[in-house]
Amino acid sequence: MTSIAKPKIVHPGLARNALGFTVRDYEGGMSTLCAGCGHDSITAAIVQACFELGIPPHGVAKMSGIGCSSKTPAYFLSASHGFNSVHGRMPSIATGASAANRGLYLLGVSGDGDSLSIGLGQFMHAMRRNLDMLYIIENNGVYGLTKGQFSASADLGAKTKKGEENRQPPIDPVQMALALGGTFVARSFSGDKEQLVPLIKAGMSHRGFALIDVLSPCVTFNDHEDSTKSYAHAREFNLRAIHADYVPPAEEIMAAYREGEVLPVELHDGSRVLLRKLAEDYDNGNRGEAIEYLRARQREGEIVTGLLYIDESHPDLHGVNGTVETPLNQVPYADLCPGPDALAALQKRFR
Amino acid sequence: MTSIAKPKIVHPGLARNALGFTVRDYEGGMSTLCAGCGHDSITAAIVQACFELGIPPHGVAKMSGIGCSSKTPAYFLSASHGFNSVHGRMPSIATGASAANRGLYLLGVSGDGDSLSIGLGQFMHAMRRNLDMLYIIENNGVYGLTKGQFSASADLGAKTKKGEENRQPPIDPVQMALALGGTFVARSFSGDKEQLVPLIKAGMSHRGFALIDVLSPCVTFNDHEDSTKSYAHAREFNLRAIHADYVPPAEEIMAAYREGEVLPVELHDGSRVLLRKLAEDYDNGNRGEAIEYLRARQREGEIVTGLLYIDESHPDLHGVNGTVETPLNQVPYADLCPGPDALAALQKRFR
Amino acid sequence: MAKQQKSRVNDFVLKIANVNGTGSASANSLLMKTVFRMGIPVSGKNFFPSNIQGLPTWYEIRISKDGYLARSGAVDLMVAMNSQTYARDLQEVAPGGFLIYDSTWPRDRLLSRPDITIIGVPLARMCNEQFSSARTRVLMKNMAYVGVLAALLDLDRAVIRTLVEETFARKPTLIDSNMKALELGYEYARANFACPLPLRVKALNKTAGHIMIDGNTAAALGCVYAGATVGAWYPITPSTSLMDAFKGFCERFRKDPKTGERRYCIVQAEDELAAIGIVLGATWNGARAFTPTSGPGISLMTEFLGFAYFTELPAVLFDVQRVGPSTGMPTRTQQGDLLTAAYASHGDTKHVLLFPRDPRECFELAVTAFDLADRVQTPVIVMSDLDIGMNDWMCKDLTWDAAYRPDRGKVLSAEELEAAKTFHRYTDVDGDGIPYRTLPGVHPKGSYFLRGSGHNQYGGYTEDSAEYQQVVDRLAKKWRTAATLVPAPAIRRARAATKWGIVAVGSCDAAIEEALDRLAKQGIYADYCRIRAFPFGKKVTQFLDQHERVFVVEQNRDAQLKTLLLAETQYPGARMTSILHYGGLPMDYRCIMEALQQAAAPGVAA
Amino acid sequence: MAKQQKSRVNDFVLKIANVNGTGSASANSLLMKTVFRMGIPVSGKNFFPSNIQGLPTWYEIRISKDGYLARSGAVDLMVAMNSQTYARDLQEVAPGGFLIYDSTWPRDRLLSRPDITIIGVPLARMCNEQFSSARTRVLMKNMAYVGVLAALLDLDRAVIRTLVEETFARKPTLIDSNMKALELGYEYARANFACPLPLRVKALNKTAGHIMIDGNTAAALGCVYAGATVGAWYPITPSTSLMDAFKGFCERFRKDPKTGERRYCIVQAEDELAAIGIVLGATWNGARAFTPTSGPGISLMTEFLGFAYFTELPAVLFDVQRVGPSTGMPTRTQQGDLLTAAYASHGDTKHVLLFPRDPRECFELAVTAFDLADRVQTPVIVMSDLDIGMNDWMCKDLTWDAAYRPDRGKVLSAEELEAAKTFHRYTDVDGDGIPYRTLPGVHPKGSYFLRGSGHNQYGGYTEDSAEYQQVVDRLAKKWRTAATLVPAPAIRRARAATKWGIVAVGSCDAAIEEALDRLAKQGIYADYCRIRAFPFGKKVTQFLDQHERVFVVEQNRDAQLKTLLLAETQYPGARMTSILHYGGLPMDYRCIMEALQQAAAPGVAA
Ligand SMILES: Cc1ncc(C[n+]2csc(CCOP(=O)(O)OP(=O)(O)O)c2C)c(N)n1
Ligand SMILES: Cc1ncc(C[n+]2csc(CCOP(=O)(O)OP(=O)(O)O)c2C)c(N)n1
Ligand code: SF4
Ligand code: SF4
Ligand SMILES: [Mg+2]
Ligand SMILES: [Mg+2]
Repeated sequence: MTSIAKPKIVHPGLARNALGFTVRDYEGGMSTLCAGCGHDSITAAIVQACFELGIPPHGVAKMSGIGCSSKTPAYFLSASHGFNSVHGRMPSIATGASAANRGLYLLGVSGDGDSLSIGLGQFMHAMRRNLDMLYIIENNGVYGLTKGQFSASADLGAKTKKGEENRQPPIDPVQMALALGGTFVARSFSGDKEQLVPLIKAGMSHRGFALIDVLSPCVTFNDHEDSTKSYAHAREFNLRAIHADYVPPAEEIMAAYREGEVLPVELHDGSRVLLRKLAEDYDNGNRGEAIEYLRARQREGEIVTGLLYIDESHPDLHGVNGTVETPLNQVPYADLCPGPDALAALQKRFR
Repeated sequence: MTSIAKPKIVHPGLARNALGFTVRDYEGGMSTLCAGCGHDSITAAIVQACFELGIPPHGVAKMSGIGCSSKTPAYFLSASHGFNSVHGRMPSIATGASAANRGLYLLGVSGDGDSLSIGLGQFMHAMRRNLDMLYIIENNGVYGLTKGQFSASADLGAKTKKGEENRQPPIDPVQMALALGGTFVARSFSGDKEQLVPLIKAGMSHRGFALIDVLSPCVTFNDHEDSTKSYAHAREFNLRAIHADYVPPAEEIMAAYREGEVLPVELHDGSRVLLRKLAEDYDNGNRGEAIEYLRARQREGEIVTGLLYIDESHPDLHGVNGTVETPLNQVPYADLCPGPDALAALQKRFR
Repeated sequence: MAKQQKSRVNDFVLKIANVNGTGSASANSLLMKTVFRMGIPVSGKNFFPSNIQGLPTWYEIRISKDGYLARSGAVDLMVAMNSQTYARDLQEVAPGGFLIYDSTWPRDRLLSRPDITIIGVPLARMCNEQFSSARTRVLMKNMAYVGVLAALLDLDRAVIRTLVEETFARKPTLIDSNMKALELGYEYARANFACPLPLRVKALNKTAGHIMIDGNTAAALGCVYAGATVGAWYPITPSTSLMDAFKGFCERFRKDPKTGERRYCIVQAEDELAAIGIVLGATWNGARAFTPTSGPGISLMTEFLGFAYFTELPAVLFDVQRVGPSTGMPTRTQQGDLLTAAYASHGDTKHVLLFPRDPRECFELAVTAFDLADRVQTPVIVMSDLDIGMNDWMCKDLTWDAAYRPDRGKVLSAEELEAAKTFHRYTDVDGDGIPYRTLPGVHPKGSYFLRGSGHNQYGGYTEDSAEYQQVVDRLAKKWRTAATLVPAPAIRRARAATKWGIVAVGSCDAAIEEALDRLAKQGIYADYCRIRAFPFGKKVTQFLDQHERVFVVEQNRDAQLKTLLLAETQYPGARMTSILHYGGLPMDYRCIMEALQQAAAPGVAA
Repeated sequence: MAKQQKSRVNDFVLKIANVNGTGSASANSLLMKTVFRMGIPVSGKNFFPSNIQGLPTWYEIRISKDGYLARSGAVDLMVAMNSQTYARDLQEVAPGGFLIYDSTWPRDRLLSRPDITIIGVPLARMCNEQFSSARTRVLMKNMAYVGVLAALLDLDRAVIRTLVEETFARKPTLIDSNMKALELGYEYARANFACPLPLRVKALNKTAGHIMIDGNTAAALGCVYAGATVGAWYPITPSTSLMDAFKGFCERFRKDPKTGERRYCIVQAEDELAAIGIVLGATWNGARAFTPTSGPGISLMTEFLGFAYFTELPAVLFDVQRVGPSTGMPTRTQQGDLLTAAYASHGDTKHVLLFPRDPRECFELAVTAFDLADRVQTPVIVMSDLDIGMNDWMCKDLTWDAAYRPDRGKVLSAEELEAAKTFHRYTDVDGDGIPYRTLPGVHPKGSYFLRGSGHNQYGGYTEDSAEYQQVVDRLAKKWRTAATLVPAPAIRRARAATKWGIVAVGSCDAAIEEALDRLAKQGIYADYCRIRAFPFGKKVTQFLDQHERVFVVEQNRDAQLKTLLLAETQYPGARMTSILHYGGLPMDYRCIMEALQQAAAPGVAA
């Protein structure tokens, strides 16, 4: 069947952003995911964040791999170009897109299977390049689309519906990112819109690779009693360690914070994130400590969320390459072709 | 040309191990690597370690990917079966070998390109499975065989011979292993046989995935002045943090150690490693701390070596699977085929 | 009421349109199983979407006293449970046919057809009145239409009850609720319509000695019986259920009675590149190992397949084909991977392929695949497809010869090595192109260095042209030997002599068999060669040469089987006519009939 | 002294046997360049090992006043610097030929041949006496034999000096030491042997308007001139030097004069799967992007190639072929990837291939490749090989038409989109099977969802047979359109009418041209069609149909080009004869001559 287009009825009263768009303008086709799937909440958060950021919808390129999670780009930003890659290879597509068209906002959506099994290599190398993109992992601990096999993010001791137990340590994208030198490392929960929306806005504005690992329950295959990726579990054990508020460029900080309570970090576009520690014992300036903290809490079953690490000082792919500001796909041919005389001159070398 | 077989002249005086083999019996074909290549020293260390361990040479299976480093299995243990896989895919071969033939000692040799670029995914997943093998990365920061391009382990600021600078953070297999839950994590230097040989012996005896990341200079493409992977650099900045002595099964600990100086760790085959701290401030019981320590030293240009982390408590692939002790390739067919009656009975289900 | 079809006992097609995730699957197989147990040949085809919940799904059941199990191409009775697709479902019903819908909600008056009978049953209302929980109501609606059909088609309710009891043996409470829902529909139909319809079933005894099984389950069983101990895979539709089944069987047959230890090891790999690598690592060590996958997986295994060909490692792959290219339509069927599988990987490479026609052959050819892989020391790919792999087919009981012993091919034992003067891995000792191999850990003399780079007949590294050529020329010779070892084609001769032949592989078979019977009635005859393996072998070339004109029937756009025939036989392309079906639904006999009728039509040049 | 060959001026083969890592490469190209600058047609083939130091390496220089640049298959003068391979090097010398060796060490008396002239020069001793450092001594030995050859072959020393000066322009001190070593050899030869030999060179003026260049460098230049901005790669022999060259040219031509910012972006990917992904991400955004690789890389790109075919993304690949299967012989040449490249990936997929015959065509066809990829919206693979890619070939100067503008194909601009009522990505508006595309960020109306899963002509997701078929049928139509757009074959007619034709691709050309000339002298005539692209197009089928018998010349074991001809044309296989050369060394004219002579021999059925 053909994908279902949602009718766009714009209520006259609907709020408009700086560009005059309503939130409707950031929505996409009707979701074909299971009712209650965590992924749909993340879709909603993305719509909200892009609306609030006031990005022109067609200024975003949305990319994904294969999986239920990777289907979601069809459900938001229908005015954006979408790229549904092959399984696990979205990071390379994003790399090419960034190389060719640095003017775009790149938004990648993936799953734990897509990014941590078949796609682990590409995921880590895109991060190593500090590719300028927001990379969201919709993490449910299973392969949803292929009906519920354990993924590499399944926790030790986690059980399938049938009671099978996972006895392999999980690959935690956040710990990997911390150890690899990721410049924007966050974790959240699909049910925590209040935390997720500002994270997405900050991630979009970060110049470099912004990772948000979002715990996103699979109601059909991994939302049962002994699941460590269920709604119930997430709600009970979500430990908000460090909250990030997003403040757009040239807007002064309204909310009154107590002295030393928040740490403002300026992003390349002039916007800021205000980091507010919720867990006093969490040290967000130290990768190793952060990892240790995550592991310790994890042993207690707790899931540490928030903007766990941020570092604006590293160059992205183009910073390293020293590329012209004009996106390469817009450099006129005349500036690319050396012409006949240069060719003639060059050939002296070959005689 | 065909590979060169080394003549085996056995000096009568040559020492013999428990099985009556001399060190010659553990050697292989003549190396075709560049004179002075670090990889050849590692080859020598492997020969020495296997001789001292007294393993029957044909009880080892040696595997590799593609690269100068991956050629080395042809230069040791000529009585062992060798498997020169395709580029970056040796871990999957090792997984299959382990699954089918748990009786073997599995020894994998790879390069930084082979394991950290094309092979990163397989490398990490083999580690996650705690595959029972010794995995040696002969790490020189470049692709030797393809003439010296930077590999993913090239350090920030490292320069090629031509003066090109690397501005991407390195992928450090040791930090990855620590964050991923690796059960035997070590680093060494090809020039430090005294440290390397016992590490190899311990790694062979460890039940589970033993990683040794060996700094192994490429004299042809990465041994110059501004290289951070040169002999000179390694010698100057090698920080031995924690030394591991290997004590074979049923041999009491001879050397006299001062009280609390050494921590003995028992391996599954009854052998022990004696951990001796050389850097007082290094905490070998804490993954996050270890990572932080490595990163801090790295910022000072120092390379932390030794048996940085060990944990014997985790099950390997077969422990998780609950496989019979008899290697699967030796289970008689009669024990595998349910026979005609079972088939007849079974089919009721399909009527 | 529309003019009735003439009575059609045990010969019609029933189709249920529904939404996936509503539990209709069990109701549908209950229907099919009932017919099967009533002794009437039946087949069911499931057309499901590539998602988990909420999209359209269809189940098509063909009831055929003559045992024709391919699709007929027509629908006689439609159960239209999905309002989303109601309009097209209505259109699909053959003139004179029937349509059942849920009359709880009014039906659009425009959506009607004068030439068919439309039967409304308030399924939702009935269930809502009888059952409380929302989920139960949804599920029971399915049982209710089964009840309606029981009345309309005259299904044996005793059989139904037994099946329900077997299904819910573990949750007896469900038995009553299901039977209750069933009765609801049954009674309503009896009360409101003339039952049974002219379209109905009548018990026969034509299913004895048969089972209903899907190809993936049968293939998994083949792997168990062949003695496979290592399975590596990465989940992908439509191959996933193969490994699920293998695990299930192993849990039952491969656990040490005393210790509970496992005599098998399944590795869920991180991707397909790893899955095939794991298989090769295992076969290198002499275990029988396999990996089930589908098109995208085969593409990812390409590099390793060439490696295995060149290093001469056994491996068994199952390519349960789906619609390509690329991700394509994962829940639709096709035979689109023939070329890729045959020549996968760069350089001069060729791979042995086997083509099962149904689940029974999935079982048999799985065993053959392991024997061939060991004997020829090369990958063998069993080319199944979604239709065979995931649909339930009626086939003869599976049988097993207790005398079977695996053919492990030329593997040298410790004793043989001890006795041998020397061992060289790649020397053609016997002149059949197949060298001897050894296994790690067996004997020092057996050691050799396996490499995908250039090697000579002694296994040594080489960059010498003559030494390299000697090895690849022997591989070509081995390929010719393989052609003598693979299963012969199944050949069906027409009742009358004919210069026409049909050539096909795999799941086209049922449709072809039916088409040939029907054509024969019209005096159109053709012999039929069902190729079961690549390389093709003498019997195939003989068949070709015996026929002036050959129709090549296959389920892909580019006539891939024809390409293989052109490449590997001398038969001229000018004498081949392609019959291509590649929309993604299982083949029906009509496209074949039409093609041959056309060719036979006067004035058409042969 | 052995009986001398008759005088052979400007027509002989010189071969240097050495050990790699000893710096002989520069000495050898100095030799070749000298001959070239003396106006004499020359070619050099480098046979090097797949390692970095210490293994045998050979350099074969053919000097041919008639401009024949393929290998001749014989060696007239061998410089045997490698004791490891001395024996076989000695054997390779043609009767009446010459061998030069380093007489510093005594030569085994057994290693001799009465029928050739053996010349001993104490190269090592001379250099050890003159130079101190070990490394210099090794290097200078090479210059010393150049000196010896200068005397024996009568090379122009002025030319040599200029070349040396150019080479070491940046390190003038090296000029003297090199010239000194050269003089050593020169003087010794003059003093001890009758110089020049009957085998010698004599200045001509047949190289004006020509250059000596390798195919990878030329292809890289083509990428620069075509306006490629994104290059993604993973290093692999023999393709690596292509990206190295591209980087070099970009550093020279693509840096903003003011800011020094780069107008290109090269990404060294983590592997080939990523490299092709990066290319597709870039072309999706409208940049011209490419990736150079070799066989193993193509195998790894298989899945993405099928994706690009189905989603209709442009991409340019260079497959610099090496010897397969698997890792094979990375430093030897072959045409073994034709089949894989043509049909890479599962499902019904076909890819456009281009076949350059030499470096000049690498330059030209690189540009064509980008235009075709954009026009047809599909991957285009330039099928080069190690012989073309890494050896220096003498070819006509490269020229560039200032009027050239890239053909970006059917890309809608913001204005066009603004004006358009609707946009549908996969609709065949013009009837040529090629739809219109849009680029991200250009205009909201242009947005569409690109997916490798089933889609309809509007770009919407589909699992519907009819919608799916409409799209793949259009792709087949697009393929037929592509056949009308690709470069036509180069056809050479024999001087006399003939029913014989030769068909080949790529680097077989030079050998074929020479063979045809020589055969013509013997009264054996054949026309010659050098295919330059796949799909083949009308001119190719016409050529086939015009000939009763066709010889298909290719460098692989399995006659892959013949297979493509069988699959894609109507020409009967029975009339094709394969001439296969696949040992890994560049083709020489002899195997072709012999095949045709045989076929022409009386009593041989045509
Ligand atoms: C090459 C390849 N292998 C396997 C598949 C089958 N497949 C589709 S989605 C998927 C896993 C998806 O898991 P995840 O990324 O966690 O997404 P989720 O459905 O859980 O959101 C797999 C294995 C495929 N599409 N392609
Ligand atoms: C699929 C594939 N891609 C590329 C290559 C080319 N290649 C051979 S070795 C190598 C890199 C080796 O680097 P590393 O593993 O560090 O080994 P080293 O030579 O440095 O010891 C590459 C890219 C290959 N053989 N196969
Ligand atoms: S299967 Fe799981 S992940 Fe997929 S849509 Fe349903 S709930 Fe979401
Ligand atoms: S190139 Fe480097 S890595 Fe390779 S053999 Fe030589 S020194 Fe060793
Ligand atoms: Mg998931
Ligand atoms: Mg390296």
